Amino acid sequence: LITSGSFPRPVNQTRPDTLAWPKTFGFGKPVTTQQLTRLDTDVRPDGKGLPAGSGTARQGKPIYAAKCASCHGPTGVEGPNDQLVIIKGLTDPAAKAKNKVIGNYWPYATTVFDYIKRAMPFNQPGSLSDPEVYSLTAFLLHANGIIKETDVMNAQTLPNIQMPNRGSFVPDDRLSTPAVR
Amino acid sequence: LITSGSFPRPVNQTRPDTLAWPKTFGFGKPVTTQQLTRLDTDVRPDGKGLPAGSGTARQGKPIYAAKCASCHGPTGVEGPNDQLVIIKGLTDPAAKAKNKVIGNYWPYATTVFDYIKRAMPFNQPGSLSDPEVYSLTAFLLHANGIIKETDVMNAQTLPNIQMPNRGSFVPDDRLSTPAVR
Amino acid sequence: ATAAVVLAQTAHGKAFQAGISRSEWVSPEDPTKVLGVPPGLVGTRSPHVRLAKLPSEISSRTPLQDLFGTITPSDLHFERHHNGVPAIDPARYELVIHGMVARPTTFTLADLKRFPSVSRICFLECSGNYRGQDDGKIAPQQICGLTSQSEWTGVKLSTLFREVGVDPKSTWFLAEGGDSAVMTRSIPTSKGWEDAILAYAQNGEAVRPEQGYPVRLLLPGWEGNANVKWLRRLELSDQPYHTRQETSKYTEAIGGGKIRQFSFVMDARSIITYPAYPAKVEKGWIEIRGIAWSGRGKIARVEVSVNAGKTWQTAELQEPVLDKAHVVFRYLWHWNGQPTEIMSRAVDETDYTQPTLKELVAARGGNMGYHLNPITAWSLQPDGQVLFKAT
Amino acid sequence: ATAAVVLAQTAHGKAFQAGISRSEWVSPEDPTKVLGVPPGLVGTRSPHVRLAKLPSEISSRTPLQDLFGTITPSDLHFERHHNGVPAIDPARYELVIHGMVARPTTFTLADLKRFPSVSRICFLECSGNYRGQDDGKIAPQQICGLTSQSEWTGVKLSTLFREVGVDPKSTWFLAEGGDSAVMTRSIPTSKGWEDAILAYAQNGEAVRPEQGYPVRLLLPGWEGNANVKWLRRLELSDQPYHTRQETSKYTEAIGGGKIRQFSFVMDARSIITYPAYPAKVEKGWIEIRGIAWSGRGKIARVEVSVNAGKTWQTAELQEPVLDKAHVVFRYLWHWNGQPTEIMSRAVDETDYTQPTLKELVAARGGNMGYHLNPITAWSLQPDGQVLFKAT
Ligand code: HEC
Ligand code: HEC
Ligand SMILES: [Ca+2]
Ligand SMILES: [Ca+2]
Ligand SMILES: [Ca+2]
Ligand SMILES: [Ca+2]
Ligand SMILES: [Ca+2]
Ligand SMILES: [Ca+2]
Ligand SMILES: [Co+2]
Ligand SMILES: [Co+2]
Repeated sequence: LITSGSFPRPVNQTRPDTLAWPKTFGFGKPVTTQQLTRLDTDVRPDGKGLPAGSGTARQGKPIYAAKCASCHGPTGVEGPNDQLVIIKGLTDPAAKAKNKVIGNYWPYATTVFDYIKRAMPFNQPGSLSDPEVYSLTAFLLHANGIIKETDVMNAQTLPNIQMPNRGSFVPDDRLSTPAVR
Repeated sequence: LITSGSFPRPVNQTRPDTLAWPKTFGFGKPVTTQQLTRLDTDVRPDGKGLPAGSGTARQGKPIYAAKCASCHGPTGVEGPNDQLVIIKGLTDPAAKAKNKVIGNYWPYATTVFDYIKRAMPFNQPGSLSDPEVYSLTAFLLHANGIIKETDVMNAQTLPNIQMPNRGSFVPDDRLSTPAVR
Repeated sequence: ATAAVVLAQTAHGKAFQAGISRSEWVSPEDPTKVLGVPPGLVGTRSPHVRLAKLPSEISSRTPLQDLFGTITPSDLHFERHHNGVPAIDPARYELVIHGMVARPTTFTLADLKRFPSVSRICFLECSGNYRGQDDGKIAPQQICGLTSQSEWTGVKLSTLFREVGVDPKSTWFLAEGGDSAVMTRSIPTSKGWEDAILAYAQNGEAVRPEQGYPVRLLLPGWEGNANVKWLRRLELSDQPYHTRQETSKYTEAIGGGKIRQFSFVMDARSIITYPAYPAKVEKGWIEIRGIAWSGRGKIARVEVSVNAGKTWQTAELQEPVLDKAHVVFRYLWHWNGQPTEIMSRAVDETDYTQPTLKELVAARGGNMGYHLNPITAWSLQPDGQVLFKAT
Repeated sequence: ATAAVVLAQTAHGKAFQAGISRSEWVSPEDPTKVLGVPPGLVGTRSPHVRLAKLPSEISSRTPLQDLFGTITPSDLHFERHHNGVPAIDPARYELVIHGMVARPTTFTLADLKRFPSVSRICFLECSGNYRGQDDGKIAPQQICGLTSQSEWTGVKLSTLFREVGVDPKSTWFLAEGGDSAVMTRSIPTSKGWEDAILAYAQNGEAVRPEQGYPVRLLLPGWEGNANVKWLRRLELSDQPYHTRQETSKYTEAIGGGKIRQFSFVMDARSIITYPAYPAKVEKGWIEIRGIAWSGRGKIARVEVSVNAGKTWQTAELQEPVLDKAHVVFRYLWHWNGQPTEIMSRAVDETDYTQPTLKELVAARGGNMGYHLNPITAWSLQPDGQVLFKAT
């Protein structure tokens, strides 16, 4: 599992060449609340950053049909763009190996919200309201068999979703050795 | 005076990285006589490279008027392009310092032939016949007070012209020392 | 030389005035007899030199087989972006640094340029940089053209960390782009203290739009995607964000049901760029040439085999051998015209040795994916054709 | 992602298909809300970045004050040519080597590329590279923009000397260009054995037409004019030819009626490129930046004065410090807003120290001319203007 301990915690090192520097150069201006309201929209797995609002898969269904289906297919598997929903009952090993989507690959449900909000729809990025993003997130989680159609997704519930594949992710183990890994 | 001894005579060094190389790689083809006839038109101060043919200042005068005067002026001093002939009787030191032309600056007369043949007229480079170049060379040497109007310039006479400024040229003396020179 | 210039302008005035492309000029039979083009505002390529990236829908590849030395011309630097190249107005550009910092600060482009600066030559490489093809008819550009090298100039991220007072407890930061993917990656704060750069210049001039104009994150040796372009925000944190790029993408199955995440470093790699498809060669002396690089540090040596991997010889490396940089290698060889396979393998200063594809896939439990850096073999045919062969 | 691309092509199809210049695009208010430009064939500069050489009738100068790091973008490399840039067809290109050689040989461009190759980063500089101006309103581009730096690749001339069997008695060779000046210079054969290169590539790609396409002579550290471009012929000899370029031009009066000839090496030099005219500065912390170089070898150190030459401090040099190459120096300084003069001087590994203009002219018997490498001072005005001042 990836933890913050997976990477070395850096000491706030002082570079030798900075010893003669002033404490600060004073270039730049303090960040304003307005700037952060506009820019700081990211969402962490612990839910930090999730906005107000909520949505359900049922509410997400018509939004998906109107704004997403043209690229991802009516049920999220047909494309032409990225497959979003698990294809069930695959037997061919090659097809199974490629069947890596939200429901069986993504470690955190918060990522679905974060990504849709920042980048989708591809041709109208940044155009969705927060309730729309909650609803679409709920829709995709439901379509992937993670939640029920009526489960309400909001800042409290979304971080609590347990994604089935989360335990598979491990930190990088290559650098302690010259071995091929 | 510049002599071949002014620069270190190199030993035909063998680079260490070439020890395992074949004697020759064999890329390229032998040079043909036709190629050298076309390309090897340079002229050395000792006269090597001077072609057959000849000319006098008197013969050069109309050629100069027709092909050169438009850029270098009717008498070679008016421009608009490079001054070719000494301006006599200058008193202003700044003007005198800039009055550096064939007759008072160039160390070898062969250079006049070589350069006109390869590069002039500027707008029709490479268009002159060898007798024309001999004639123009004679014309400019005469205009600069070096030879008589009827002196014949050819492969024998041109290398023997003594240019007044030749003794002023010295080899580079900077590199034996970190001093500013 | 006024008259000369008047004449020159008669012939070439348009080029001189308007910077007309040299491609509109035809080479004369004897160029020594035609007055040339006068000095200009911006130079051009010879119309006889045709160089281009190879674009797909999502990336564009550097023509490695057509290049020399180690610097990639900026207009041939590989591209990989997720929602296209944004057109950013530098006057409106701002970089915000906030989160676990004492002084949340917003910097203009001019602010960033006032800080102490640094330049370094290093490579960038997309961690999805491998492609094979069964008929062997692929060039280095297709195989691994998602790597390029520039001299980057900018401000050390550690300088800005110091300026804003990064909390010593911060372990990760989020880097966010101003493109329409609003690209985000979580980066260990330690890399920021170590050698990360906010680059505003590339090969002497402003960073090109395709490479992140006006400012990109540069993480020497780390996978391209993490080097966030069009950088607009850094948020210092005590945990990673698990963004889409670092979960759904840029993670790789390594066997036993495990998926490797945050695999930043690019392993050592090399490729012979000459002779390579589509070049044809003659028997006789051939200088085998290529590039080698490692995200772990310096290349220690490159070994070349001319007998399908049976024996290996050490190639010559072009100095200076820089840290986390493409280095040119060469090996002089006499080909007797018999079919054979030639290949190169890089060894870096950590002793990591570039593997074959089989070794790599075996080490990853049979999986392909990101971070594939296999030895590339070239099969020399009796007719001089040079075909790719997977190892 | 076919559909996405269809959409992208609707918006940007022309750019994708025709490589349309980015300068035709307008920066949107919020670039995160507009799908960007898809991957392309050849990159472009941002329309907000305006970079150009400064052409005169006979040369064109590199905008040193606008550049970063040490590599000059090839299209901004300075130009100096005598009868214009020829348009040479590489298929018809031939290099002839003859004279005092055992095997007079003609090489095609392909032949030259087959030989063992070499790459190196080094500067070029015209020995006429100095200009002052009384009102001080000139930028580094005007003062000394006739220097640029590239990574050059080609074949060592010594490799070809070996191939054709140069007579050990040869002391000079003639280098001849294929332009309409049929430019010629006499070069000591020792330089050919030492480190001369016939370069066919520059910054990763073919040498640009303005820099000698397809092949130029490269004499690291030696005055630009001797680095004959569009090279078509080398004739080995036992004496110099005294061509027009090395007699009428590129010679300098040094006092006592003497004229220095064959003064090839470029002496050590530096210039502060920031702050420099036309930049304006504010009081406070300023990173003084510039480049230094020497034709004699490596830069040992650069010293900076911020009090009109009264005292000097050692600047930081950006690694790697290469032989006969531009190196970046930096000096962090707090300006109190009072008028002062700042300046830099380069010291190279031979202990040669860059002089003032007065020292230089005095050493040459009062003469100006070629090889002027004086310290350049910048006078900081109370209003932040930065004006050139001759030393
Ligand atoms: C115009 C085409 C288009 C539309 C409309 C569109 N998408 Fe996408 N979508 C894409 C493309 C292309 C990608 C892949 C982007 C990349 O590779 O970075 C993508 C990726 C995604 C992903 C990530 C898939 C993965 O496995 O990483 C999600 C989730 C997603 N889209 C959801 C949506 C939702 C929800 C909507 C509607 C609100 C939507 N998309 C509308 C084209 C589209
Ligand atoms: C169209 C203009 C033009 C014409 C016509 C022309 N020249 Fe020139 N000439 C020039 C220019 C320009 C230069 C300087 C070239 C350079 O700087 O390399 C020059 C340089 C020279 C020089 C070298 C001067 C020096 O001091 O280095 C000589 C000699 C010369 N020309 C002779 C001639 C002769 C002889 C002719 C006629 C056959 C001729 N020129 C016709 C433009 C012209
Ligand atoms: Ca946040
Ligand atoms: Ca000759
Ligand atoms: Ca041009
Ligand atoms: Ca990775
Ligand atoms: Ca483009
Ligand atoms: Ca000189
Ligand atoms: Co003029
Ligand atoms: Co597709």
